[in-house]
Amino acid sequence: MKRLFEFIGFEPGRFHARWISGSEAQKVVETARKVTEEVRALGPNKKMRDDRC
Amino acid sequence: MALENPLLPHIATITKVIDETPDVKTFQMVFDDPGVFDVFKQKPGQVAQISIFGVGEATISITSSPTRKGMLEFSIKKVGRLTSVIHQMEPGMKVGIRGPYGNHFPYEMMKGKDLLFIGGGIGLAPLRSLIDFVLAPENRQDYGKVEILYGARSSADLCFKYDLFDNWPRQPDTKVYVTIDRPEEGWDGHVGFVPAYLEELNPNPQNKVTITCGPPIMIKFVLQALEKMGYSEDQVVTTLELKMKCGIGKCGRCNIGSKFVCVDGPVFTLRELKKLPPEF
Amino acid sequence: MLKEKIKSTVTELLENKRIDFVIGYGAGSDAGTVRPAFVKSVEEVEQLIWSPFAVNNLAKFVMDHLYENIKIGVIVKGCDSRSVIRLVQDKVFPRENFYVIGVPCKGILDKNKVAKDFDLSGDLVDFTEQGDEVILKTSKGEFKLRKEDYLLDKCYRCETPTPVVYDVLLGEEVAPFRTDDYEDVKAIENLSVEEKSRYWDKQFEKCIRCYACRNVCSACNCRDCVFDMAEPNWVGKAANLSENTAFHLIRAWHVAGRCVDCGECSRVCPMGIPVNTLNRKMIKDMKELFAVETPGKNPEQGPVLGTFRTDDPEEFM
Amino acid sequence: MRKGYILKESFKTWLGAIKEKFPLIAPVQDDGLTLFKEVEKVDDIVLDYGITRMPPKDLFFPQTEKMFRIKNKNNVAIELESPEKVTDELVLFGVHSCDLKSILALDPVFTTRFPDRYYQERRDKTYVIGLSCTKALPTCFCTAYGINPTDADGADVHLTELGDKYLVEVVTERGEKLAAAIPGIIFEDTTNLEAEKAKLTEKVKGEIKFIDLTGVKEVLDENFELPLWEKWAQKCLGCGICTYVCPTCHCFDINDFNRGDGVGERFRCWDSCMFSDFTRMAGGHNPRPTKKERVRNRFMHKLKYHLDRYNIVGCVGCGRCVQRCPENIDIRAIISDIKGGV
Repeated sequence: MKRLFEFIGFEPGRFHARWISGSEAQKVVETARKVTEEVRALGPNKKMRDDRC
Repeated sequence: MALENPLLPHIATITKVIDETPDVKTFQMVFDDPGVFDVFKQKPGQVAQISIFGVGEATISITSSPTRKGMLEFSIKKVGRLTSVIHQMEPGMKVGIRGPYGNHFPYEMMKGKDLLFIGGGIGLAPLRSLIDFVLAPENRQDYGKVEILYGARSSADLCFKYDLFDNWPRQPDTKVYVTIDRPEEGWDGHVGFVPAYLEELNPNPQNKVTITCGPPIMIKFVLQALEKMGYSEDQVVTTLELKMKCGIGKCGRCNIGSKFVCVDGPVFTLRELKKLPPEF
Repeated sequence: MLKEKIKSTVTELLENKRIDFVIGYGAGSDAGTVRPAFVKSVEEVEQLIWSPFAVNNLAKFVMDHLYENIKIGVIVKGCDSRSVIRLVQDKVFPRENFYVIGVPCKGILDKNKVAKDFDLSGDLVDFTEQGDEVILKTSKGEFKLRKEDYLLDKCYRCETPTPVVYDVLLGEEVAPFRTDDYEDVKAIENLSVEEKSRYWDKQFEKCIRCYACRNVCSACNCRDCVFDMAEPNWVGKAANLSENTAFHLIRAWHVAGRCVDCGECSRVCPMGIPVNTLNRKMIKDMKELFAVETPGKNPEQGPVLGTFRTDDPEEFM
Repeated sequence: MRKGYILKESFKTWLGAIKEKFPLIAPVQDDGLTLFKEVEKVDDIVLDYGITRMPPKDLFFPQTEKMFRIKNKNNVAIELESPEKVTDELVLFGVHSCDLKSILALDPVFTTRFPDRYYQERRDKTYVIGLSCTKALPTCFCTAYGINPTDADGADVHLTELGDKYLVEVVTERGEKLAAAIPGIIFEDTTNLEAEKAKLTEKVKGEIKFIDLTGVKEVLDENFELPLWEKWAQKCLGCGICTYVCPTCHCFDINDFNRGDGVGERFRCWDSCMFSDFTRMAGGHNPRPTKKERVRNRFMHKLKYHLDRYNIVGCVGCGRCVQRCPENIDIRAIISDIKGGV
């Protein structure tokens, strides 16, 4: 999925997939923080935006 | 502006919701701009497009008679996406209405004649607009005897019970016959399918017009039964239901042969119907 | 000649009632076009032809006969034969209801390439192949061309010129003459993020949402397609860049691991969108990640994304 | 009808003058396809094209068109904003005779009985400049419908390339308006040019394989069931290509787009009678349940229903469906089957 997203021109880092078990609370927190930081750094997404209205 | 664009709905407010059956509700609606009534002027048997804004539109037949002023009624069965949403709506909420569309029941041609209405399930909804029109005091003298034959799967599935068992039987020279498909506890009325009950009653075709609407399978057998009883093709009137989007003969999906049901129908006599390809 | 072999094979099958009908190729509107022919009786066998332009993948047509107790003969080239495996593996159409008439394929001519240099507007009367050359005899004249110059792009990288599955094979096996290097995919991979985005935006903007790519696809064999659903309305019907992109991404993912790379989606697109390049990107990735073969090539290999192996790469852990 | 000519040497200047005044839509090459698009440079216009990939109907009946904006607050407060203006005035240049006729075939659908505001406004604000064909494609068959490949019918101004001049026929009042607004047409005696045009007409007609429609309508009037429908439906994939590339197909769907916060829009978009859900009702009943009924409906519509309803052809012989059908379903072959009583 990530590869096809990047193939059509989404920035690498816009899409993340992680396998996290229900018992890995720390990993959830870390991943969420990391994803938020990386995506925020990329700025607002322009691809696939529906600008109607 | 509104009148220039037939695809732009008028805003209306739901004023009353009546639970008819587990999956049918009747919605009473009033235009927010009362002036719209003066131009709307629907005739019995016509349909309208009901909008839920953000969801879409659906074609619904107008079930109230034009003799009832200042409001419109629509009986809606929950079958799809839009009808599921509208079933959640309450008085005070707003929808869109555009129309009226289609031809109408030939009530002029019916003058002086006895009328036999044959309905099944939600199929009574369009017939009701004509029944109430004919029974209205200002029109009653124009028509002869009125008989209404109506059936549903079970007693719970009967629409307009207040009309069937209260309003209509009280009218002069009017008879109502109700049947349900299968026997059930507490039901002492007739049991059996509509076409079978029709053959049992065997109404005389003399000076009579029948108007029928219901599920396709019911219509098929009712038409056969009527022909057997000697009704001519002009004495049988039916109203069809097809998927419609625009309502104004442009979007293309409700055609039967060269006819568009939304402008040339939905009301056809059996004679007209027989000239159409069997695609309905 | 292949045409005669096809006819005699089908005649025999129909006479012995071993099949109910056969889906083969008939003459099309012009010399460069074929049209599917559905032959139910010996009298109709005359309609069948073979043509160097026989590009259509006929396997998908069996889907009009699901749940029928029927045996259908289908004429397949190497690429199309992968679709047969696909339909059987997806349990859409059982193997025993197929009678696969395999045609070893030396490459199909690209009508658009040939039409640039030769007049294909007549009828195809006959053709002969001599080594590397094809002589097309049409009602508008005879044309000699070097096959190598006019093949469909997909034929230059064909892995299975001989059908991978068949009940009868009409001719000698043909060895693949090149391997697939995925140059088309790599060319796009090597673009910058912005260039990739611009390239695909341009492509998806053209889409008119006719759904031909879906309807022709043998991996698109769902009973109810997500794109036909009103509820939930996953992809809107509006043809704009956003909805079109969603359509193409969802389509590509839905056939991932099941697309047999027959290239029909790109061929039928009326707007020239390289639809199949998205599928090929995923086939390439899956080959790299899971060391698998093109779906449908190996009947033993199940659907790639429906198979778990403990040594699968775990990029997402 | 006034007639005149434009010298070829001043032709581009004339187009340039149009472009100064109006958005100019004309056939251009776009990523390998010839399409009607807004022109950036007059030099980009393709003058000798065979047929555009997509028909010009998009100009009057866009594939996706916003009808009005919706502000819906919990179904209690509703505001609808209908666009004040659907389009600016524009010039559509370079339309061949088959496509011109197709616009005339769409007009009665959208402008009679409940006139469609969106179509009507686009139609009223578009100046159509026709362009005679100078060659035919193998898939062309306009002559079957009595259309000449140089006909001006449907254009406001029609041009025919003849030697070093373009013959200019000012067909309508709107054409007069355009001619007045954009100088450059020399109104002189054009008897010679008209004779040349007649020769060109015969030349191009000669390149088109004539399809004789005699008796076709009569067979369809009498026969709804014909074995040929099943035969052709077998080959059909059920995609929408034929209907979307068709210049006279006008089916559409109406849907709401919802941003999620109650703000959205109602739009209409092309739909296709080839799609299985086209006539399927919410309850599941489908009057045209299989490909056979759908294929029959499309061709009956082209060859009979449209004629019955509007007394104008429903097919103009542009050949786009023939070119684009993935399985080569060819309306010309269907016509021949109908005539053969198959």
